Amino acid sequence: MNIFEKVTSYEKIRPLFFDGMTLLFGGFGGVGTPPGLVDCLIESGAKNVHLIGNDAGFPWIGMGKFICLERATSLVASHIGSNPTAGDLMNLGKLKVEFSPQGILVERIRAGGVGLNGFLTEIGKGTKLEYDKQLVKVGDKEFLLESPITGDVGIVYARKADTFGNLIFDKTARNTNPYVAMATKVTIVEAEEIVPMGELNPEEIIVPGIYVKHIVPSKGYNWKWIWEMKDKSLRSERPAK
Amino acid sequence: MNIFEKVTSYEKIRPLFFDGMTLLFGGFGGVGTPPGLVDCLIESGAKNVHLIGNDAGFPWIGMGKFICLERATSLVASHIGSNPTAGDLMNLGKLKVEFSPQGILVERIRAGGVGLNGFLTEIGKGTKLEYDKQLVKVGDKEFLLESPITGDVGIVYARKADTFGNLIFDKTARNTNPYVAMATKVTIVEAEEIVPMGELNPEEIIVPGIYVKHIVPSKGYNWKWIWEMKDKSLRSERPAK
Amino acid sequence: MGDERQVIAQRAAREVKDGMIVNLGIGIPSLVPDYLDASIHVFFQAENGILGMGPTPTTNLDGNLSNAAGDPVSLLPGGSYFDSALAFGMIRRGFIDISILGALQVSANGNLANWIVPGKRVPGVGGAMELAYGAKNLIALMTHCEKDGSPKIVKECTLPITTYHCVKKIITEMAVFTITDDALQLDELMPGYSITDVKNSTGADFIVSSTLTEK
Amino acid sequence: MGDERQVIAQRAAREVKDGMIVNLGIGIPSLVPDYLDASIHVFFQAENGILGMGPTPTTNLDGNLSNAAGDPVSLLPGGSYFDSALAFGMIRRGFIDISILGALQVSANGNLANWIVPGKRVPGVGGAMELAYGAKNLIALMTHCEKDGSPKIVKECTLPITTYHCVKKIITEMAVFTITDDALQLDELMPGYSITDVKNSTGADFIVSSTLTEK
Repeated sequence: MNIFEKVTSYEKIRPLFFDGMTLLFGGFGGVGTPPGLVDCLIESGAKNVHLIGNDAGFPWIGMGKFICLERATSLVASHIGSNPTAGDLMNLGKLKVEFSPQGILVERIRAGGVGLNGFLTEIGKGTKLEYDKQLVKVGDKEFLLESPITGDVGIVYARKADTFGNLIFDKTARNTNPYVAMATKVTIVEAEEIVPMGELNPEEIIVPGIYVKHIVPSKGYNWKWIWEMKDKSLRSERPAK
Repeated sequence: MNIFEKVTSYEKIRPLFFDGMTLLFGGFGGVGTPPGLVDCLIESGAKNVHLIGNDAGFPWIGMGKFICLERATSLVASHIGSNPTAGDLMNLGKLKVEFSPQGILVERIRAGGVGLNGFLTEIGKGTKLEYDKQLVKVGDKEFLLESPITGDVGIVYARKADTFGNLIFDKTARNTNPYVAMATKVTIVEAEEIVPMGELNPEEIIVPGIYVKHIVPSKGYNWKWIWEMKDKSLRSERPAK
Repeated sequence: MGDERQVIAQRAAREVKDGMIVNLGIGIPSLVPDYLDASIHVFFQAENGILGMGPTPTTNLDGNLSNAAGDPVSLLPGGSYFDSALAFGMIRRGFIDISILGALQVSANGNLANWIVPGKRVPGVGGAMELAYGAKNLIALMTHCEKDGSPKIVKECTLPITTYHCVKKIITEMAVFTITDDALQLDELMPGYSITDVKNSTGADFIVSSTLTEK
Repeated sequence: MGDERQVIAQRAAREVKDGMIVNLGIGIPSLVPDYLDASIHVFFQAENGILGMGPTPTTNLDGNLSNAAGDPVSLLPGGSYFDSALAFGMIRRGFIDISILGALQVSANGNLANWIVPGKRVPGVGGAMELAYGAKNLIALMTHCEKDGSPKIVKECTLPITTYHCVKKIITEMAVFTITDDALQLDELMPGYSITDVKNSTGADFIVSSTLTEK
């Protein structure tokens, strides 16, 4: 493999998704979740997937589309409120949901991405979100130990990528994407624009290409539909299986 | 105080340095340590200072200049090899040095800067650098607990600042500066160029202005002397007190 | 109901002072900017990774420029984009001067419940725990009672807690309370309500501020 | 002595393969790029926060563009600048294909000592612990013996340890060793040295590779 030439096609990406994998996805309320790669994941047929990402998206947007197909076994997320189907599946016992405070979740993904073995926080202490997390006493204070998160596969949305995988992002579509890129064994990037090496300002690069395995060109994003749907009920309608 | 107008003078900065303070400084081998603010610190007369930064600089460059004046009580750093005076002061018992692995040190400063309460790592385990750090058992593995670092005052070197304190850096002069900016109560920035709000590309801003308290214009940097000194022995000559 | 929400938002806007860094939750808090005086210059921050949000754009909506609720926003000069980890770093480290959150229940000692109604509503916690932990000042906005009339200001929350001892002020359509280490204190009555009205609709004991006068 | 260092660096250069991400320590490792074949395209990374370093510039030195030792460098197309925390994130997480470090002592089981000679030399550990922990392949370069003739390849390090069980290969002016879970193995002799020479200058037992032939 030429590490300086990582651009490939959705056809070549499809077999990289596998049954039982842990899949990390970038995005926040669907914004910045790579729509072409979610479609590719759906086409791959992969099932029993363990999902980790900020939220369950909307039924038609972000990871929501895949969750509604009932091929995810578990989800670690900070909220699922924008995707009622995710809540239904959870209540039916078909989707195991672990809630994590939003900032703690992205920090756990970062910890995985930068090779740390966990961190301490007071956030969530004494609440239901403590789950069975280990407590660590330091002096006379007790903290929750949050474990690092890594994944088999990660999907990331970027504004621009060069062929080495150096990435820059677009406004608030950056969100959790840089850390998903760092924390997964096989990081796949969907980029709005792909340029030769040397065309990105080295000062502006947010994710160095070292973290990226594959790059596909984006077919465009779909999340502005969220507010273009004047009838807000449409936002949470479930797609047909 | 107008949070959108933080530009001030060295004269106004000088009294912010105080005896016994914990001072964090950006920079790596002197590159990216704000030279004007080090001079200002020297002029302030502050003593019994607890220093935390990547290294002890060179005798004439970076924090080395201040260390040679024997007004620092302690130093947390990853190495002091480029400043023989620091080693002498340590061996004489005049400077308490705690060594920290380089990447762990900057991560401790980040932890302080982002409000985490410590992190776990295997790095340094079983070595002299374990000091009396707490061990935390997770499953059947044992990790070192590294504590977060924060400071009373932080000095930072930036390529450009706007008047709110949004910062961008220059090449490898970035190094530890962003995290020093985040981890200190009074963050003071020396900027090569100061521009009005709106002139920096919001996508390129590395440190949002929220973290910055004061900005002074730089009078220029001095670290390229490191390699301009053809007689390498000059690099480690001690300045007169 | 719509009116109540506006009344609450309007009163909450008075808590926002010039030069503050402000984070607004979804629901009633998102209405607060409509009531800010033009002389007030603040920077709104959102958890997804933006500081210095400006007004909702009316044209040229950009799908990649939104607040934490996914609604379109703009960016003021001096604003910046960053990742979500940094956004929460600011929040945990205390750089948010004021966080205004919607609430389901608040207890007399400042416990906040706003993330789940077990068996009914499963929104998830989002960034509420971090905001409640880190913000210098946390204000909870809610209608005073449930639709069935049961109080939302209570001795002990019956809903799962988001964060303990974090709410500093409660604003409803009936009243404004502050919560100190010692007590829940009624500070203001909203137009049309008496102390007795508030007592009848509140599920916890409270003291009445010495400066409060019924109109 | 100068020659020995060049011999070691030249041999070490053969460990660097096309497409690798490489981190070089100070001292002898910094000489390695001089011996890389022009057909080899690699990205050099440094701990201060740079990936894709190019050759030392001869004009227009930029004080803000240096490697971890503070020496001037350039940046290749596709290279990037970032902060030191991210630089070490790459290192800990195993994205450095090969780390070539100078050493003071290496033990037969791969323990590395390279940060302090108590009472004499106090350089400090720098980034060596992280590199030794995270790099996929760690190669230690050193002259075979101290100036007084005492061996640097030893049963147990007498100097303080940097990292345990991390060195995969040792290159000296006399020989090349690999360290496996089982043993220290002599793989190659450098020109002019025999197995007996190496035995006499090495402070630990070793096995000899079956493919090694004395010339």
